[in-house]
Amino acid sequence: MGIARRRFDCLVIGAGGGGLRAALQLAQEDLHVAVVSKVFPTRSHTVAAQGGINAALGNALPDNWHWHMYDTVKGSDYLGDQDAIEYMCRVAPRLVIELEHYGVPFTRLDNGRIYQRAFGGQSQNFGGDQAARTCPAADRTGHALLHTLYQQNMRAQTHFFDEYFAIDLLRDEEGFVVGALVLDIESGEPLVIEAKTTLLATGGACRIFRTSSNAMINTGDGIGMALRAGLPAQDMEFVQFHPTGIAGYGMLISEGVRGEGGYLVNKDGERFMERYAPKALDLASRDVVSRSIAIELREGRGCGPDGDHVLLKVDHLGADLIKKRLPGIRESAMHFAGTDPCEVPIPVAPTAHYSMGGIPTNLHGQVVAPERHGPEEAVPGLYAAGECACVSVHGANRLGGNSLLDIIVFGRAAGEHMAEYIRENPYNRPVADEAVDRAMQGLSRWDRKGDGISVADMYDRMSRVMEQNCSVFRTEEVMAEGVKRILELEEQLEDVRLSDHSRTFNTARIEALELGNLMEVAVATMLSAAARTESRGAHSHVDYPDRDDKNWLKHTLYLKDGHVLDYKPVRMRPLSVEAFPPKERVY
Amino acid sequence: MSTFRQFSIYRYDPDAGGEPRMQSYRLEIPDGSRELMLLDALGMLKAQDESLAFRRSCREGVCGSDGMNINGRNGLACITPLRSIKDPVTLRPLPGLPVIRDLIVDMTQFYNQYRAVKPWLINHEPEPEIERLQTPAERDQLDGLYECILCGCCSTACPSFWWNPDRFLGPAALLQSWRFLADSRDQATAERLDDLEDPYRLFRCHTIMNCSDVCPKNLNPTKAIGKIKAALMKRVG
Amino acid sequence: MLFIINDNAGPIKKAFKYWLCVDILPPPMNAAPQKRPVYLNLFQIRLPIGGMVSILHRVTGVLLVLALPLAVFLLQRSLESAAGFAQVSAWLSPWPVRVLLLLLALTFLQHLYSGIRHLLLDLDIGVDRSSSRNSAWLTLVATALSAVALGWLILA
Amino acid sequence: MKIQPQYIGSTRRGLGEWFAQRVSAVVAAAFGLYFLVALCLAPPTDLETWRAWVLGGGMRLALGLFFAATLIHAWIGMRSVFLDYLKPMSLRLVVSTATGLGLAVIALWVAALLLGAV
Repeated sequence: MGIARRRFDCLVIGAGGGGLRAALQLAQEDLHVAVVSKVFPTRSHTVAAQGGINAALGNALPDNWHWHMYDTVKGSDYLGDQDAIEYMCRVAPRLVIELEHYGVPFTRLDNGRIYQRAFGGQSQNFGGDQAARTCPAADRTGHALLHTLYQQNMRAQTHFFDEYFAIDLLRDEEGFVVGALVLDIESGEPLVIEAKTTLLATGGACRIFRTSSNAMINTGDGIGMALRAGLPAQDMEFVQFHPTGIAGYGMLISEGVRGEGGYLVNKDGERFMERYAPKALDLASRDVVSRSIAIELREGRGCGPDGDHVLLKVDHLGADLIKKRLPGIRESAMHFAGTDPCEVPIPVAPTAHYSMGGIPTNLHGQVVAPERHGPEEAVPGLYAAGECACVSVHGANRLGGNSLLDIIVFGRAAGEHMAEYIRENPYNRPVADEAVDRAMQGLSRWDRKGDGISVADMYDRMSRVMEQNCSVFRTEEVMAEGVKRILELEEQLEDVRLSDHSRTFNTARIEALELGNLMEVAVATMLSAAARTESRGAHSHVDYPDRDDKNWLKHTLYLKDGHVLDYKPVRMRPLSVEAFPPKERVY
Repeated sequence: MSTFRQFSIYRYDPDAGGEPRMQSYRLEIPDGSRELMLLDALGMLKAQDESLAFRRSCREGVCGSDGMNINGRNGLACITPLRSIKDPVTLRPLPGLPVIRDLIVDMTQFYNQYRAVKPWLINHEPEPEIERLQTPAERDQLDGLYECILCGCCSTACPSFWWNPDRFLGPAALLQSWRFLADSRDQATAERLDDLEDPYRLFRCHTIMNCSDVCPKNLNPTKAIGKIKAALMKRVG
Repeated sequence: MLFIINDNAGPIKKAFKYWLCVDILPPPMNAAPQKRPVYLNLFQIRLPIGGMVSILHRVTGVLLVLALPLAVFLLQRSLESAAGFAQVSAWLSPWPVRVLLLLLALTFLQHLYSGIRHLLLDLDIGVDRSSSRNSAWLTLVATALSAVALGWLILA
Repeated sequence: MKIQPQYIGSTRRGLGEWFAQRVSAVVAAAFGLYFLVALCLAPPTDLETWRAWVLGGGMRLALGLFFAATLIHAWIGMRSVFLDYLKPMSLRLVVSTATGLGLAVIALWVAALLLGAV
């Protein structure tokens, strides 16, 4: 076999916020780190995060991490694991300060501290007044954060494999993950990267939907790789639809817009959130606002000739504030809606935004799978962090501002634990040729010639099924049809052919590999969703409109082999404080 | 009834051999489709011809992947409305950088320039428990600087970069240099200025302003470079 | 390498390096030169107006340097003697020469106007997209107006 | 200790030249404009008035300054042009040497003219 091999201590797959934070931690520990990214790191989707990162700093209004924890548990519709949530909310203030020290240009208060804005689902005193917990850098927080982390990694001399696509994980016979097979996109040559520990930080997968706020690179590669390695995907039915995507395009309009005082109106000019969430209004949790918009549209109160959107009004905030605090939003609205939000409301509709589900991990970022004894058993050598992972801190619905926090907290935690793991397992385990050969099949499969369905066509079919059969509102019948259709498509994936077999920078081949991953995620999502006969958080089942804690307060685990669904309990016990037992969720 | 648009696109595939050439495409725009961006059109062309290669990611103008030369002018395909450009839509790679394939250029040099200005915060003092305090006015100094998306449109529109790509740092890197010089938390001012005072790295800039003219994020590298020069002058006395 | 001169080089080497505009050359930033095409066709790249004016500034600058010996020669001849003065006057009187003289004056003025623009930009005046475009056009308009005024003066 | 590549190339020379280029520009521009306008508005009619104007004390000094500024400006400007366009070092050496010598000759010539011709 002529495949080149490189050997590192740690392999980080994905160079978004999670991957870079972990890599920085590892590089600071003087470990030999390789970061593989299919795009140049600053092109990762973290760059598009807008509103901010949550931490109970209490700079603007009184706050403490325990309130943050309460809001997160409640926001998750009680499906979040409370130990992980406690950990995240506790370390948040320290890690945000650390980011500031790294150079993130946060917006400031007059006293020189970080400005904090109100975001959806935030309260003081366990459900009291609106809190202000989200630390922004204008409305380009993700950009500021990702660039800063990349800069710090340059300083720490992390080794980057830019524009390398990870094809599959390599496992040895004892189940250790020993590296990955990657593809140098530029040359078209495969490469084996051997590592003592591997971190998946490949981001979300909302590209399974046609209308999505996600970058075109968000194709669930890590989840696909984990599934093919025989590992489960957890809670895949929970996909967050962000209430405010630009109508017709799906680009995100940050919740920060509503945090700064913007609000939604229907075609009658009515501020309809007054009816759905009398207290929190437009800052209710995202699932609630998205559902409210969807109801407005369904009942014919949408705007525009097709009645397919509502309006987000901001002009009353004044041009100065908009230009200062929301410049990126203004730019986006001008590009895509063609109007200046300082004068005209922005047309918005819900857009697929975030995968709450993903590869199951514990709060150290270790991937856990029910392989031998129990669902919390760590897979040796494998970690996951960020949107591709499911810790689970977001449960059934993520709060705005918690995603950037998630990647920082668990990217760092994973990095720390990986370093510890390497101290105990100081040698690279051998990588067998058979494992490499198996992984190579995933690549060489695309060398097949002849007629067949094109990648673009197949993507189109798949994303339509997901949009039609697995969207904001789900019914038994629609999902049953969705299951049938998506499984058909999964079979037809065999018939998809590439027409371009060139080597150098063959983006068609990359898209084909991505399609494979998307299909894994789509099947997992569809099957997990069809099985859950309750409504919880983002999973809104019309035939079962209520939450069913008796039967469904549990995580879904989906396994690729035989399309098996399994379940495991939610970790209701926090680390040090009292648990928050489930109760009715009103905003 | 649908409309048609004409494209002429720079094609180069090293595997196929031969020289770069321009290829014509005709694209049918279905009626009733929403306002299309150039990147949407490229996606539609790629569905017809898989071999057409270009970079893209966020498709909303924040990641900087799809910088290209559009009808002679650098820009991002994802935020260029198709309506705003004349037929035939002529697409070429960013000027002055080696072409890997079609519209994809090798940006190694551009990234190295970025790296050369040490684009990270340097502060020698012990870390405080809380934030390094910064007033809103001090923070305002970073506006128009930190937003750079590293798309390369500015540097590859700069004649000084064309002629001295290996020695002149180019507008993007210099903008980032000023981003850190202007940061009230950064303490490496002297070192940064020392690094720049050289006939090539900074002073190849002749205030041509092509960079500011093309920046898709409306940033102004020329202004930043001017401020670096002013800081150098001030240091002398 | 002949041209790599480090900081403790002697005065001769330093002078040499100054002369050549080569400094102690750092290793080229792009270490792996590959056989790849580069798109850099100046006729296909659309230069902004500021870029055009900047090129014009360069071209006129070089022309002025080339005209410098001629100017010194004419100055010297005209100051030398009555005959010299008469001769220079005679050389400069036919209208084709006057047209050339006008062009030279315009070359100087273009260089001057765009130079003033550059100096203002250096002083952080008009360094935004629209002002710099406007000021670039303004230098061209000013040159055109000067052509009319000077043409009237020199040719009439 | 390994020398960081960023430090190797700096001659600490860019600023001085950049500044000289601008100062000389202002001097040359001011006088050049004055000279041009004066010549156009009142072209000299005979040798005597011409000599009296050009070689008058103030004017002679001004002319000297003008040529000094112009030559400095030209030298920096031309070198800048060579630096951009002339890539082979040998060619750059020949052309910049020729230009330098040419400008030096002009400098001597002007000096002789202004100092010698009483």
